[in-house]
Amino acid sequence: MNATNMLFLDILLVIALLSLAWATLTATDARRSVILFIAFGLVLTLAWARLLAPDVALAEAAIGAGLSGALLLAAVQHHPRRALSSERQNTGKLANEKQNDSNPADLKSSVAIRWTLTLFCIALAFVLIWALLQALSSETSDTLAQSVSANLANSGVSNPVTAVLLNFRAYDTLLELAVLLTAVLGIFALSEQRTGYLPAGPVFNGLVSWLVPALILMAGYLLWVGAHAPGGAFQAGATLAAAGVILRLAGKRNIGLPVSKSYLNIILVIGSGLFLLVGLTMLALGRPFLDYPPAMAGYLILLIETAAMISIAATLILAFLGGRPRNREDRSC
Amino acid sequence: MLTAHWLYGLSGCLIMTFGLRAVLLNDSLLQRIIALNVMGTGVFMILITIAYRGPDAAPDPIPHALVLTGIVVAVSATALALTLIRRLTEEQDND
Amino acid sequence: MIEVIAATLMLSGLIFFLCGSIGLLRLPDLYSRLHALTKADNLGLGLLLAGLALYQRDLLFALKLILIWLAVLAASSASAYLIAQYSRRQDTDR
Amino acid sequence: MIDTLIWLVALPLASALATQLLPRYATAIVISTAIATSINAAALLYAVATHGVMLYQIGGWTAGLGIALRADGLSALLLMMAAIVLLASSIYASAYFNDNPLRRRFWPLWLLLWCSLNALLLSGDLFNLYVTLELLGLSAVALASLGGKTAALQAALRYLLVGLLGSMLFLAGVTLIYAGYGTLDLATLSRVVAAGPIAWSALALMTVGLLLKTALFPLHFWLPPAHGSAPAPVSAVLSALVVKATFYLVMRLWLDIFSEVVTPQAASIPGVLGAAAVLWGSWQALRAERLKLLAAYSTVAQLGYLFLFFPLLQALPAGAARDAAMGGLVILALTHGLAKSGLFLAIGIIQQRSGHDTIRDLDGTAQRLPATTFAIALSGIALIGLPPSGAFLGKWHLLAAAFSAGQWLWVVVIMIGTLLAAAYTFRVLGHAFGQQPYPRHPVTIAAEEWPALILSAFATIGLGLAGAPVWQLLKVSL
Repeated sequence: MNATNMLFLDILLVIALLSLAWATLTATDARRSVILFIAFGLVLTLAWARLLAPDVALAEAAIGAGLSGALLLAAVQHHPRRALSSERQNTGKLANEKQNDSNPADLKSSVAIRWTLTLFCIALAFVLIWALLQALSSETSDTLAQSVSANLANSGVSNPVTAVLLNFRAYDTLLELAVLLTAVLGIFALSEQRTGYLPAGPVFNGLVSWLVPALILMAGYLLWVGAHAPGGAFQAGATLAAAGVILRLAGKRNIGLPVSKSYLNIILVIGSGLFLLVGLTMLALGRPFLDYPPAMAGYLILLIETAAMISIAATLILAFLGGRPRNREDRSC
Repeated sequence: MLTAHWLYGLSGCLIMTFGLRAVLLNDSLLQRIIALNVMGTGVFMILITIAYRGPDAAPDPIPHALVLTGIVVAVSATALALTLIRRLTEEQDND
Repeated sequence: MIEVIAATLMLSGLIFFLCGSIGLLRLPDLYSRLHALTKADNLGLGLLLAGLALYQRDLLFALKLILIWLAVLAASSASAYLIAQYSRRQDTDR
Repeated sequence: MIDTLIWLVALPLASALATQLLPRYATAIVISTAIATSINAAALLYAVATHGVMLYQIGGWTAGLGIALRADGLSALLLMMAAIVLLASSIYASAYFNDNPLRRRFWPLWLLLWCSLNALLLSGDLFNLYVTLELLGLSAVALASLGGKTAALQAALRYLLVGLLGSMLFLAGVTLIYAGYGTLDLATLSRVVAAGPIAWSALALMTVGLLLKTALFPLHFWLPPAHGSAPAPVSAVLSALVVKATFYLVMRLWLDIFSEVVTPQAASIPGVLGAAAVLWGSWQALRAERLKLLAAYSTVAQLGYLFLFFPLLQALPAGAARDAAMGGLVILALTHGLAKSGLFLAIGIIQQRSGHDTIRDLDGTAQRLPATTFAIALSGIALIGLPPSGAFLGKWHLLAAAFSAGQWLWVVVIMIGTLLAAAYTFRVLGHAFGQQPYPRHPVTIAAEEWPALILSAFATIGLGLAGAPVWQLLKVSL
């Protein structure tokens, strides 16, 4: 594609993104906001692909637009009226709970505050753009990207993004799995899962019966291919979770998660647990934490990613269920 | 500096500030959470833009990895926030 | 010659897309909108992909495109059915 | 020996997973982890004092390509304080949640919080800091909402949204840094950063994000409800450690990495906001009707004192006077951490025993719970800053720095704040010592009362009388 065509595409994408973002944020109805947000995520996927970030594009499609969208849609679906209610109304219920502090919700109604904050945001936008243009036009040294490619051979994988995620900056990824675990434990502490959906009719069942195996196959492929091409544990885990979400929507019970509490705990913990175990094993072998021997690195990374995929998928499905699984079987609502 | 840097960098900044404004001013809890996600997307866009090195050069993989981490962290936080909202509305219905 | 055929196919695909979008915006109720959207877009996508496959002249690439088309067909017909069914259930409840 | 650094993160994380898998043995796992991590923190403190700055390169990659953990005097001291507070609070929590079914939900999140605190204090990488901030924020929110009713959930939700906004602003700053300097490593950054639009706007974004999480006035609105409605051990840790962790980052950025970039005008902003926080927080604490809210507002005020140091440290030239002021700042932060956690634990006992924490109805508490009342009195001494508490030393050096920098305005603020702190402490004690003949054993619930007492005593006597090593340790800096 020549430069003019590319420019045309860029302008089109940017305009679509900006107007979708604006429409998402200014929609008066929460449901409309959610749908626009999903559309925004899908267009964003194109932009990432255009900027040569296919790993991110995959993740955005599966997690950013896909699962976040499903979570948000489920939230408006189950509380259509309340989800729309403002925080101001909610705090109104707490009139007996006397708060000495000035409530920011009261302030928000004032026009002056609205305008001050808007002007502040405009100013911030200018400052951001100014600083960013300064940064982009200054000739920054490319040392980090160079040292990534210089060390790629020792990392055990040939996809540089996977190398950064699971080798050079593996510690970030370990903590990120801990973040996922924290979120799901917080969700467990808060509530039980929602009641299920109606059992699906024949058409939907037909779709499910070939879509779910296809998604599982695709997850396995994404996991394996992540070593040398776009893909990896997060995209694969999100794809598996999507299969779970579809099963859930079709009214299937248990959606592939174990019923026993201790098996479920193992599935949730295995991602961060195995990662940590590999790291500590290196320590026991007299190497630094998470310093894989180059000959083993490829296998260890695949092992870690497989465990991570399982935990990620389980976490995302449980987030969609909205709480710890009930002991009783689902009754449809 | 490439044209793509201009276009996408600028829109990243704008999307982030749009999001910030909505986080500060929107009344609906759900829409605030969406706004936080949009704001995050703006930041991710800036990161992906600075990773871009032109159509023929390999992009810097580090920002890509950072954005992947950021996306997962964002979905975790969104899930927790949505469950909190749900639990809150249940409690209020019980009151 | 092949390029002309490819271009014609793609262009006609785009026309179908245009019709589908106009239908989505202009038609009065949900069922007719669904009708316009899924029928016209599925055909439009098929033509567009056929054009692209011809343009590239690569068998593996063409196979991938066909796979994409089939996946979209299945997904869009199933989801159109589900949307319509949901809407009909809402209507009869009322 | 250098593995101490990674074990400080890995052990709490491993135990968090273990408590999730084996809830039956959770208490034993937590207590042994707490003891081991405290010993680890002490070992790190010793190592920093004897060998200087500690560095650990994860995965064996050089910092920049990989992520490095670093510890200097400041981070080692804060890690030690976190370990002491968390060890005491863990013992307390094992009694507090004794037969509560929430226990099995509580322990894994508690250890994840500890893991994130240690990871944050040790991290030497900007993006890794963002991940630790999110881990800290999510675990803190999950703990604060534990078993809560409407008010607690509402507070937790607002806490979560504010936290997410804060970390997103922080991440925006990190992005600008990477765009401008091509590095995320803190040590490299402090060498290459230069005054200019990139550094200024990145610092501004990161600081606003962190101040939102540190609850500096006027960004403190979320703190009193969140800290006031969480379970007692959680409140203790939120007030003593979680806001301190983000404060530590502000300190690290302003006084260390960006110290060349910060101008006197910029440094006076946190000073002014800190002054407002001291006055507003103390005043609200004086007016609070519930003990927990009083403690939470007192946290707002005490954080204000810490920010008063910023313009002074900026104005003082490097040398003995600045080092002394720096030590004062750290010792004030440490004292507040210990005292406030002791206070929240003690309040938790009162709340459990009498079913409420309304200050007006505290009469007779001194007779019923003498050890607890003593703990409140001791932490009160530390909050006011009376000798021999560590806060006395801290404020002394704050005043000295204000005099030598010729910035007299801060002196007035410190005086008023101290008077208000005295007023709200004596208001509580006045009610607690109200006449009601009801003599009992001095200590009634050992596992809950001893931790509170020890923390408060540490704040008042330990840090005050044996604070000298703090200055020694702070000489070891990155």
